[in-house]
Order: sequence, then C-alpha cells, then structure tokens
Amino acid sequence: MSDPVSALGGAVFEGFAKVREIGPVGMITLRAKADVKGLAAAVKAAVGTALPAVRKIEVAGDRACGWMSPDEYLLVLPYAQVAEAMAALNKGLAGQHFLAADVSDARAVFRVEGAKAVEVLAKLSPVDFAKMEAGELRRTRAAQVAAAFWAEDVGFTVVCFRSVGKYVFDLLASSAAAGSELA
Amino acid sequence: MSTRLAKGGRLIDRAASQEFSFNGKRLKGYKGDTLAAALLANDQMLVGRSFKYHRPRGIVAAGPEEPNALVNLGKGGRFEPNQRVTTTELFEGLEATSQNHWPSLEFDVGVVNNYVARFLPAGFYYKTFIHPRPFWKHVFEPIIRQSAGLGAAPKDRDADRYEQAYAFCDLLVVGGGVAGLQAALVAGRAGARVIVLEQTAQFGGRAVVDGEVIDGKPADDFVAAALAELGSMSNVTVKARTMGAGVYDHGYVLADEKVADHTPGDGRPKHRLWRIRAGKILTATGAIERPLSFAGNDLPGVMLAASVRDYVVNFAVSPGDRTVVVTNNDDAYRTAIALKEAGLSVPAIIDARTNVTGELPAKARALGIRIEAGRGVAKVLGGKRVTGVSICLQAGEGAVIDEIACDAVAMSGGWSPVVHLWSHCGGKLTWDTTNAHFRPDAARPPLNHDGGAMVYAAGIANGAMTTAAALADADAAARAALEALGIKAKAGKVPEAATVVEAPMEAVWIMPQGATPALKAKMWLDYQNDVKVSDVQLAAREGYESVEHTKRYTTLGMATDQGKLSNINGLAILAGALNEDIPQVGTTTFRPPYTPVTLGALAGEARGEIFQPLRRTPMHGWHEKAGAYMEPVGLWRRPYTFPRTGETHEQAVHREVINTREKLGLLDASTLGKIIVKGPDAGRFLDMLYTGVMSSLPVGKCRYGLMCNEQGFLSDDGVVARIDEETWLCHTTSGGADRIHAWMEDWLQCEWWDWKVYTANVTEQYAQVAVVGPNARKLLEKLGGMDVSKEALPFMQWADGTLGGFPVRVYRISFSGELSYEIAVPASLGLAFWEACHKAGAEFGAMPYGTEALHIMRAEKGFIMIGDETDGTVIPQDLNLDWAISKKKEDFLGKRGQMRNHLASPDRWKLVGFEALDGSVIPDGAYVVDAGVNANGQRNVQGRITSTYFSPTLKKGIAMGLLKHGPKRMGEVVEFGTFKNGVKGTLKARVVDPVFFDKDGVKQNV
Amino acid sequence: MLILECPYCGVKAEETELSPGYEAHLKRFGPGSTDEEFESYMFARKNPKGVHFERWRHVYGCGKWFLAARCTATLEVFGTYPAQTSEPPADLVAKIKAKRPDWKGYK
Amino acid sequence: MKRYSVFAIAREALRYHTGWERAWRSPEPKKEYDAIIVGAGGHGLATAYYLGKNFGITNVAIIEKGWLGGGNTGRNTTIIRSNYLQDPSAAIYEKARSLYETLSQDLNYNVMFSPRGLLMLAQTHHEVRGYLRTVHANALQGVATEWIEPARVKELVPIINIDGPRYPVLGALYQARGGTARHDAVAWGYARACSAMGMDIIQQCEVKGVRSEGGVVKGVETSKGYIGCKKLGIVVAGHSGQVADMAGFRLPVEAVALQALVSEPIKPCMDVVVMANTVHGYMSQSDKGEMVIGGGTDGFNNFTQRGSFHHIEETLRALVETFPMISRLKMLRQWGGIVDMTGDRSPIISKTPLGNCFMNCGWGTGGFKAIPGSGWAMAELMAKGEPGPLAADFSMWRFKEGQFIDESVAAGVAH
Repeated sequence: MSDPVSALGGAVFEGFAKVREIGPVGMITLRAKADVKGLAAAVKAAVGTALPAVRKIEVAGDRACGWMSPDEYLLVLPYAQVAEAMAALNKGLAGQHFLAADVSDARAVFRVEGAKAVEVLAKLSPVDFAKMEAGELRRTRAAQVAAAFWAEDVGFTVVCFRSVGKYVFDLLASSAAAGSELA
Repeated sequence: MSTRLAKGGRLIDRAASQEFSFNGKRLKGYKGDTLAAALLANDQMLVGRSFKYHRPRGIVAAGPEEPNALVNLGKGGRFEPNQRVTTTELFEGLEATSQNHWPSLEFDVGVVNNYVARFLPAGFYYKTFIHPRPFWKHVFEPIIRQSAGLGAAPKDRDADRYEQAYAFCDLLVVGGGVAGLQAALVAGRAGARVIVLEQTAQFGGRAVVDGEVIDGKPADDFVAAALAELGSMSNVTVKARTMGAGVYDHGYVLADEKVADHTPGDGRPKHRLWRIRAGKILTATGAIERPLSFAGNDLPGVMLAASVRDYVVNFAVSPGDRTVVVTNNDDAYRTAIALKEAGLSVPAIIDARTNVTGELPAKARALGIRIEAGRGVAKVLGGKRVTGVSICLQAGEGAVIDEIACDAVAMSGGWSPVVHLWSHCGGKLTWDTTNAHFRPDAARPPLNHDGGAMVYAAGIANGAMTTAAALADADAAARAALEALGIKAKAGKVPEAATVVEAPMEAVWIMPQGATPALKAKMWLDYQNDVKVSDVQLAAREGYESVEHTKRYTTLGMATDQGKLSNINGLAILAGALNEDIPQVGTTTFRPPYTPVTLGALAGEARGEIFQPLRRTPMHGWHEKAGAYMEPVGLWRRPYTFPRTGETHEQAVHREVINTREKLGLLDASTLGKIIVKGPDAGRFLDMLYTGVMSSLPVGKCRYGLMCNEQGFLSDDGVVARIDEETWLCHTTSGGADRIHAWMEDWLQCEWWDWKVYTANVTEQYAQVAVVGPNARKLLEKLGGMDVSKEALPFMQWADGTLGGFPVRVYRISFSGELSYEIAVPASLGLAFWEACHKAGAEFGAMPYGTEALHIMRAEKGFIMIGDETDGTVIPQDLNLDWAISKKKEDFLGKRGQMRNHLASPDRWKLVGFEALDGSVIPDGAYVVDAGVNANGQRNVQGRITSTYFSPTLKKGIAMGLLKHGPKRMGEVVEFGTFKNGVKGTLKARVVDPVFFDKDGVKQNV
Repeated sequence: MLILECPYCGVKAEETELSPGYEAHLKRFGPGSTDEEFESYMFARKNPKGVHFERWRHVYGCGKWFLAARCTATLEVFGTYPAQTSEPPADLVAKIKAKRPDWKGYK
Repeated sequence: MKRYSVFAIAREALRYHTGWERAWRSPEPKKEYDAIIVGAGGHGLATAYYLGKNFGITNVAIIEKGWLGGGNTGRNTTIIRSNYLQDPSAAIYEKARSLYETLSQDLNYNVMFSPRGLLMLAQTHHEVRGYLRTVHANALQGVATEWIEPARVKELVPIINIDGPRYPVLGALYQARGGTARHDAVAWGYARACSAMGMDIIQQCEVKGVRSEGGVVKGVETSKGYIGCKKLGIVVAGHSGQVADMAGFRLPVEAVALQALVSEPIKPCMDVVVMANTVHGYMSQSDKGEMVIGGGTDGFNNFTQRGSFHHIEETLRALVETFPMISRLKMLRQWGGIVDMTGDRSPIISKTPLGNCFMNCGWGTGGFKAIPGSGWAMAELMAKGEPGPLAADFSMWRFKEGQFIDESVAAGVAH
C-alpha cells in the first residue's frame, strides 16, 4: 500500500503572500446537537479541545474542533490519528443520536501566510475580515466554491473540497500575485 | 489654434516629456496630461466623427461627461475602442486612433449623411425602409450597421488580467472633492470605518481649479491637509482612480479601480472591481456643466466653459487663442478671467441675461472684456473648426447683430448635480428652480435593508452650489449619516470658504428664444448620437410624450456618455414642446454604471484555468496523461474514451466495450455521489425519499432506488447500501450528489425537523473504481486480501476489507451486465489503487474505459440513464420501473404527484427498445411519427428516441425510447421522422424489448 | 444584492452565500389530498407586492434553511428566523405591523 | 392615418418636419367598451390589434398604468426565435415569428425585424442530444431549424472561441430565420395601428379594481374613473398577480427580476444571435453596434426592476470566455425587468374563474419573441370566448392535471 497523497501533493506559490497546500490533514465531520449527552467529553477525548461556541474554533496544537452549524462540528487532527479519534467518538457517544464521518480525504487544506494574507482572501470571499472575531471559523465562498477558514499564526488556514483543490490553489495564487496588493 | 502655454499647469510635469501618437502622428505631451490635454496642446481639436451624421467632432469637456472625443487605444491584445480621451491619462508610447470615419478623420465619406440630415430626422428609420420586405435585412440594415458603431471591434484575446475585491465600511464617500474630503474627515474623526473614492488621479474637484480659498488658504492646501489627515487614520481608506460605478440594494456599491491603465503591461491587474458593502453611502460627486443650445454648438472648438478653465489651469493648454464665452450664469466668467490672466484673448462674453451684475462680471469688465448682455449666439461659424460666432438678441428669432471672429467658444448653461448614485436604487429628485436643475430630494432617499436612508448626497451633488455651501452641506450630511449609523460625531467647525457673490443664473434652453426651425435643426443636444432640438420637438409632436418615449425615439442620452450633457437640456425642450413644467415631465431612470466599466473587470479573475471550478477525481491527472478525451459532467471532467494512436473516438469506444465484455475494463467511478444517512429515523426517511422500501434492506446488502420530485418526475437513481442498523449509504448520479444532499437536508430541516436523521456528503472522501468484465474477480484475487467469491460476496452485496493492502469497501453491483465490483478507497489512495489495478490487471487484459463505453454497455442491457431516459417529465412508471415503486407505502415524495390525471393516464409514452429494420443507428432525438397533423398543423407524434448507439457487442444499431402504449406493441414496425443535413426522411424500426444483451443476467451472476 | 442574517450562526450573509427557496410555510399535501389541495401546494404561490415570507438556505455557510420576512417592493428585511415553525413568530409579525400599518397580517 | 414612406419623409423634410401627425391619439376614456385590455405593452397592444384586424372588434380600450411599451417590451434583449421543443410552444412562437416577418408592412411601421439567424451552442454531449431532439421535433412542427457542426458555427460567428478550452463548441442548433427586432418599434407600431382603427389607448390610467356581477366581469375601476366593458383581457406581465387579485382569483405565478446589459457600440463583428446555455449567457449585436447581453433571473420575488449584480457577473464571465475579444469592451448600461414565472415556465393564455375575463401572462423570460403570436391567440380567445388551437394548451388549469409544457427538458431555456 502507498502513503496517502494530498490533493496537490504540497503545492506552493509565493507572491505578496505565500500559499501552500498542507496535508493530508485528518478531519472528521461530527454531526450532533450541542446538548447531546457526553458530546463535550467525546470531543475532548477525540481532539483534546473544548466544544467550540457558535462560529468558533478551539485549537489545541495540531488538533482543533470547529463549530460548523448548530448540529455539526469539524474535528481537525493529524491524519494518522483519525481512526483513534473515531473510536473515541463512537465510544463516547454510544447510544446517542450522532454521525461521525472521516472526511480527511475529502478536503484540501491550505495555508495563506504573510502580513498581507488577508488581502488574498479579501479578493475571493465576501467577508468583513475586520469584524472577524478571535478564534472565529468562517464558512463562506471562495470565488465560486465553498470554503472555510480561520486565522492562525500570521495568516489563515483555508479548507475546501478536495476535487476543487487545484481551483482554489490557482485562485489563491492569482490573488497573491506580486504587484496586486490591495493597499 | 489650441496650444500649450509657456507657463503654468497644476498637474503637468514639464520635466517629464512623454511621446505618444494619434493617427500615426508622433506627438509630445507631459506627465500628468490627460490624452485630451496632450491632443489640444498639439492643436488636435478634431478627434472624431459623430454617430449618425458623421459630423466632425472636437473635445467638449474635460471629464467623464465627454461625448465626442472617443478613440481607439492601443493595439493587439491591448486594443480598446471608445476610450474617452478626457479620462485617459497620458503615458509614454500611448497609441490612439480616431473612430467612425472612412477613409480618414479629415475626409469622411459618411459625412454625406450630414448633407441629407434633413431627410434623416429622429425616428426616420421607423417610417421608411419598409418596402420591399427583404431589403431591410439585405440592404438597409447592413448599411446602417456599418455606418453606426463608433470604435472598431477588438480582434485579440485580452492581454491583461483583472481582479475583484471585497471591502466593507460604515460610510462610503464617493467623490474626492472638497465636499467628499470634508465628509470623510468628519466620519474618520468619529472613528467610523470610511472609504473615499475619487475617479481621477487627483483630489480637490473644482475648488482647486477655480482657486477657491478655504480657511484663508488656497483650496490646494486644504486638500493636502485633508489627505494627510485621512492618510494617518487607520480607519480610513482613500482610493484614487476609482470610480463609484453603481449603487445596489442593501448598501452594495461597485467601484472600478483603474490600477494599471496608465502603466500598461507592468504586470499588475488592469482594473480591480471593488465590491463594497457600506452602512451608508455619501455621494459627493459634484456637478456637470450643461451646454447651451445654439446653432452650430457642435463644431470643434465649442467647449464647456469650466472645461476650458480646466485645460488652462491644470494643463496649461489653451483651447484657442481667441475664445468667446457664452453663458447664462456668472460662473462662466471665471473662464474668461482665467483665459485673460493666462494672456489669451477673450473677444466677448455673450450673456443671455439682460441684467448682468455680480462680482465676477465686474472683474471681467475691469479686465477690459466686452460683455454682450441679453444676447445669444445666432450661429457658430466654421466647418471643421470654429472661426467665429454671429450674435443676436436672446429674446429674438436669431437676426444677426454682429459677427465676432474667434477660434474657440466656451459655453455654460448652468450646472446639473451628478445624482446617478442617489438614483440607482430609487432615490427621488426635486426640481430646483433657482439653479434650474434636479437635485436629490432628501425626504425621499433610496432605502436600505432596514428601511432607513441608504444614500446621502452632499456638496454640489446636493445642489449646494458654492464651496462654502458645499463644505457646510457635506459636514452636515456626514453627521446625519453617522447619527443614523449610531456613531457619535465629534464637534468641529466647518472650514470656511471665501464666497464670491454670484447673481442668479437664468434658465436658457434655446438660444435665441424664438429660434427658427432652420436654427433648431442645428442645435445639438446629444452630440454623439446627433440629436437636435428639432428632433425632440418632433418626438413630442408625434405623441412620444413620455420622457422614456422621447429618449428611445430620438436616442437622446443613449450614447456612451449616457446623456450626461444632454438629458436635462433635452428634458427642458420636451417640457417646452408639451407645454408642461420640467418636473412634471420627469427624468429617465438612471442605470448603472456611472461611466462604462470594462467587461473584463466584471468577469474578474474568472478566465482560463479558473473560469469555473473544475472538479478533479484523484485519477484526473492519470487520465490526462493517458490521453483521455474528457467530457464535462457537471463541473467534473470524466474520460469519454481513451483513444490510442490512430484511433477515432468511435473506434476507441468500441474497443473499450469489447474489451470489457470479453476481458476486463476499469472505470473511474469516483464522481458517483455518496451520502451517509444515519439515525433512528433514517429508514423511515429513506422510505419517503425513495419510491421503493429502504428500511427493510438487510445490513450488508444493496438495493437500487429511485427518487422523484414532488411532481412525481424521476430525478435521480442509485444503489443504496445498508451499512449498519442505523446507517445507510446512498449512491447518487455523478452530477447529482450536491443536489440530492441538499434535497435531503431541505426535507429534514423544513418538513420533518423532529425526525432523528443526520446526513453527510462523503462523495469526495472516496475514490471509486469499477472493475468490470469476466476477469474482474481474477484481478481482485490477484490483489488479494479478502474473499470476493460468488459465495462470500454475491450480487448486490458489499463488504469491507483490504485489496492489495488498500483499505476498501467493495460493492458487488453492475451497470454493464458484466461481473462487476465497485471498489471504494480513501481518495488519498485513489490514484495508487487505480495504478495497482492496472498493474495487476495487465495480464488479464485490463484497459481503462470511459463514459461512452459505460453508456453503450448499460444501453445494451436496457438500463436507464438519468438525463437520457429522463428529462424532468418522465415518471418511473414510464420506464417500466414499477418494480422499484412500493405499492404498500402510504406516501413517498412524488406519489401524490403521480396520481394526477395526466401522469396516471394509460396513454403515456413508455420505454421500449427499437431496432432499425436496416440495422442502422436511429438518429439521436428522432420522433416516432403518427398519422395526420394536430390543430396547429404540426405532424402528430407518438414516441421518441432517448438513447441510441451502435452496439459493438451486437454489431448493429440499438436504441431505447418512449412510445405510446409501447410495451403492448412489441414487434410492431414504426416510422421515425429523420432530419439530417437539412434533408427530411423517414426510417422504419421494430419495437423490441429494451434489454438487448444477456437478458437472463448470466454474465453478471457468476 | 441582499444581506440576510442567518439566525443560526449570526453571519450577515450576502446573497451570494445563500440560495433562495421561495415561499415559506408551505403546507405539504400528499396522498389523500384533493387535486385542488395538491395544486395549491405545488403552484399557487403567494406573490405579494409587499411583505413576503420566504425561504433561504445558508448554503455557503452553516447549510441551514431559514426564513425571512422581506418587502418585495423595497427589499426591506424585517427579520429572519429558523425554519422549524409553521408560521412566523408573533414578535416579528408585530414588528412588521408597526412598520407597515396597512399590512393585512400573515395569512 | 398618413402612411409612412420615404416620400412622406422627403415631403416633410422640406417643411422641417412640422407636418407629422401624432402616431397615436391620447383620448379620455369612454363610458363603456366592447373590450378592455389592461396593459399597453407589446402583448396587450397586439391583442387589441388582432381583435380589430381578425375579428372586427374595434370598440376597444387599452388601459396602461404608465406609458405604452414602458414595461418588459422596452427592456428585453429583442431575441426572436421559435426553435422550441414542445408542440404548443413551437406552434405559438412560430406563429409569432412568421407574423414578425411581415409586421413592418402590416403595420406600416418599420419594426426592423432582422432574421439574421440564431444559434444555440451545444457545449456538452448532453446538450448535443437535447438539440438533436429539438431539430427532429422542429422538422415535424414546421419550424425551420438545423443542427450545424463546429466549423459552420465558427464561420457564422468568427469571434467565437470554438475550442473552449473549458466548454468546446460541439455544434449548434441553428434557426436561420430567427433574429431580432426593434423592441420599442413593435409597441409603437401596434399602438399606431390600433389608434388608427379607432381604439383608445389610455395611458397613465391605473386599474384599481375589477367590477363583476353574477360571476361575469362588468368593468374596471381606474384612476380615471369606472369604465364598463363586455370583455376584459388582463395582459400585465410582472403585475399579473396583483390584477388577478382584483378579479378575485389567484395565479400560479411569481414575479422575479431578469437583467440585461449593453456594451458601448462597436463596428459590426457578430451578425447572428448566440445563446450559450451551458454557461448561461446570450449575446447579439444591435444595429447601433452595442453588444446586447442577457443572462439568468434572480431566485426571489422582486418588484423593484433591479436585480442582483452577481448574475451580471456570471453572464459576463461566460461570455468573455466564449468571446474573448469582448473583454475590453465596456458595459454601458444595465437594467432589470420584472417577469412572471409559472410552474412550468410556460405562459398562460386562458379563461379565468371570472366570466368574460381572460388572462395572458407567465411569459417569463420569453415574452418579446411571442408578441404577435400571443396577441393573435389572445384575440381569438377573447373574441370567441374559447381558446383556439394556439392557446388551447396554455390553460391556467393545466397545473392541476400535471400537464406541463416544460421547455427546460432539452437543455433549452425559456428565453
């Protein structure tokens, strides 16, 4: 068997900001209502974070849990730890109404880095970045496809569907082209 | 002649000379020039020809209102027609050519229209060219089209790129004149998030040109200080060269930033389209001067008075040595004074007002300028250039009193506020009698999402006509906007501007008042479209009384300047002709954009590779390398076939079919939709969604299912697998995953919200490979890792395991009638698994196959295809799929719809197979004809083809289709109407069973 | 270019992040209903020039359907609320009535 | 009515065009008419015209809230075609198209019908099959269309990017006698002809109510007072629901915004009309030289005549990709109209629950091209009280039966 391969094999672009594909990253879609018994503990056991508030993401090192909708969370973790985390969820939520699905391979993940990273995204998403709160996970649109991002270090982590990974990378690269800074 | 003055010029850098060309002539200008200024500096007054009569046209204005001076700019991939010279910044190497003439600008054959202009009044084409009938298309229309059209059509692909960006603010200030800057200062100091847009490269608007004094200092100082202060505020963004193009609902504003128009080819985007969402919008867009309607007012050399001033003050360019000023207001005297102070001659100021008082006329008199009060221009003299004016009594009919030689005329008919942005979303206007213009009616603003005012007008754009008034108005407007936003403004003093007392203007719509028809036929309203006073009067006479009728009948205001100069003058003429007041007649609707926006900017980054998202499976790159011919399926690309060297697509497809049927075929089926449905109510939910029963499906098994919409029409199909007690996996068609997932969520969220069901679209988590053909099991056995025998994994079951070390889920399902496994692996291993299959399958004759082979094989088996057998009007019963529809269930989506008369009718067309009697392939889309014609004379039909192929397996044409009472008519011969290469024909075919191959399923059940 | 606030995640979403779904509070008629009932469920849509209740999905966000009260003549938005209800909330109805005294109320 | 001709123009030119008479009268309403048409757009005026011409009914008033031709008639992209798939659509649109052929002569008003040819591009295999089906259907319906190969497409439209790369052109459905006409002139020409027959066009007159007695219409309340009528035709696209409300019935119609735009004019570069449905855009070049561009509708009820701008962007993305040379042209003006959409996106020409009251609406995005055929069929319906063959399938009761006239099935679109 071969090693898992991310959508673009780690493509990189350097313009006024740096764009690089990272991954493969472990991701689990967890559907459950916030008041489900044992949810917080199961998430803690799976990725080591608290349950995020509405529109927030709780980050703990290379693991995180993001609020996706009133009954959906996105768990982020190292690719190799997914099976273990799935087991923890299934155990912790046994008997409850929930759905946990491994979506690690269904996503492409990018880092957009640099002091002007926000300008790269401002060309693609109808988001008022100045009003984004600390620790906010924003689900929106990047040009013509769905995307989600949150601020991390000096820049953003951007998640999209795997099949459009190349499209999103090309978009980010075109937006980050040297000389096209917004300010 | 027009020329460059020896000194002066606020905006030019005489040390930086720039070379450019016009109609091949090499000319020189300075950095800071507009192309218009540079042309005038080179005595190039004649720059184009008008639309209809091909009259010679010169530069009239100095800004975006310019109707005449449009040129072709650049060449090749940077060629751009209809570029306005007054808003084009000069750059080194600029190449421009004039438009709309043949063979040359100086000598244009089209000018013949001018000499027969009398025969070509407004709307003449509606009244003629009627007979003979074919002549319109073949003779008249081509002539009209060729003579219209202005600039040349670009030929090449655009060499530049464009981009778009979002921005958000509390207050958007459009206009970087002193009013806009003052508003921005008030808002910026209050801590509001502010964006300021200025369409040109400079700030300050008219005040800096007219030498206004603010707080005791030149306006230039005020502007510099304001920009410095705004620049220091982190909450304020100031953008030059950015035009506020349009205001849309809920505070959405489009703005066009000309990033690299003046530095072409420097690698930056040419334009950036800003999509701004503003809490409130403040429009401080100034005003536009109106021409006066006198005979010959369109000759090159007749210009707007303030524009003449702009050229002199900003660029040190004199439009003429001797300039006559014609006016109905005091402001135009500033032009006379500026010209005189620049050492130029002003032979006379012709003022339509009988009583000329005020400071500015006094100053003009003191400078020794002759003032002709109560007079008007009877006619401008000259051909391609002004040579003089004859003057008359304004109150008279145009009898000439005197002639004055001159080479330029500066005219002013008063000022119209730029109300476009106020009006785009429905802001209403009020008529201001004092200034004879429409201005925003603050009581009736455009409304925002909360029902409050969305736009505030400020300064001259709001009818505050002096610098002092404009500053005070802008200050107040900004404060009002802030208050509505809930932001507290800081106390502050409004800067004070020195005020020159001006006497009232007097509305003059026709000069002279009682002009004869001959004169009125030479008074231009719309220069570019050649609409004259006489045309508007004709429209009114003929009953085109609505302002919209007049505009459309005469084409007034429909040229590329969108009537910036002509609308109010035309309206006044119409009101006069109808004997109504101007406000009763009303204005036409203001539509975005304020000035034209390049289509490339509106398309943005979406071109070439990123025109649309292209969805790729993990094996996409492999297919491309293998030379696959791809076809779009939704946003996916799927291999249609994998042609080998020398093969046609058809040959390749046939090879793939035969190989799969005889040996082994591999298909990338990753695009198939996969949706997990889980929960205590999941079975109940799926029973509502599918026409069949899914709740009873045992764990480990698969079942084919159909989904209908509420109308009852078949919308999707696929195999459902029961994963565990609470979990099902639903396969959808390739294009259907997102749609079906949304459909599920719609019902769960909006109808059955108390049902405990969760869904997850995991389509992209898995790559899926169909291993198909007699050798399929051999391949899997060679990969090894799990038992895929007939006993362990019978047809319509699934199992988890490993194959060749890959974690897999294997579905024993078939869409080809062959022994077939569909194998799902994590997408990140998809390519490796695909390659492993090819490697291991080589000895069994493995070949990839594409969608066309897939389609043929399913048609040979009589399997339906969503999108082929269905088209949104077909119900499962039409396709003899009753076996997949539960009779027991009380309800499922679509059941009630299918009970309606038309859908329950026994006369519906139903699925059958067709075989042409001659063995040929029946043409795609052909209809089965029936006897006679219907009440509309159309041939009656009784069926149609839904899929038709040459079957490489059976070596003949096969087809599926729908036929009235079809299944009861097996063996009958029917007739198809065919139509190929323009020739109608017929083709006889026999009605047969739609399963053409291996009816008993021997091959798949091994 | 509308902005509607998603009642689930609080995002002031712009129209391009949403997908429209036409009339809200439709009552589904299945088997057992009359042809007239079924026709009215499928086709007889409300089309007022004024206050209208409609469905939107925050498709590029949390994926949830929500409902909005909006004026079709001015595009004023009176409020948004979750989809799991068969009629508009009373406080929203009261708010609209206060702003639009002529409005005849939700029917 | 004085006839229009080149001689009339020459005669008038000599007296500075002071002798032209009004194109239509602006009378005050009479107390009663044999028939009232509500709505003086193209469809309403055409209905009145054919009532007079085909049935001799000339005691007719056409009542208009604003100005004649001021609604969708003057806001569309002027495309005329009849290459529809379903029999009822093909019949009425072909009737309209054939009437357009001689409309200028019939009305003595040049409506500039320009049968320059119309192409619907096939850019997926699915679309190819859909158009092949249409071509076969059209051949049996008596509509002259053909399937043409990419090389011929390129010949007809030299500026097209035939090879994609994204959506290569695989061929096209071609209607050689499809084209365009001058939209305003259609309304004006009909209005002038109606007025000449003695009909009253009453502008600036808003209908406020419909009066009936015993289930039969008696007249309309208007801003100019009550006007009686024996028959009432409601032809008010975009506001059909509102007027139907006054007449006491509900329509299966929703109002949405449809947008269009024109570029600045350039010299002729495209002689045919091109529709690219895969990427959602269509374009033609007007006689003035403007590229006339249209796209899709909004998805929400809207009466503002302003659409959402992202639809314009989507359309332009598609067209810039399809015709790369337009990238450096400029958008001169964009606007919106309110169209009414039915459950199957096909029109309604129908009797109504109210006696002697007839409805013509639901043309969606396809109204302009239908005007003469729609007027013809509506006049027949009003005159006879029963639909003729052209209108028979467009009953407002078809939805209950599930008998749709669905044009979307062959990758076609309704506009």
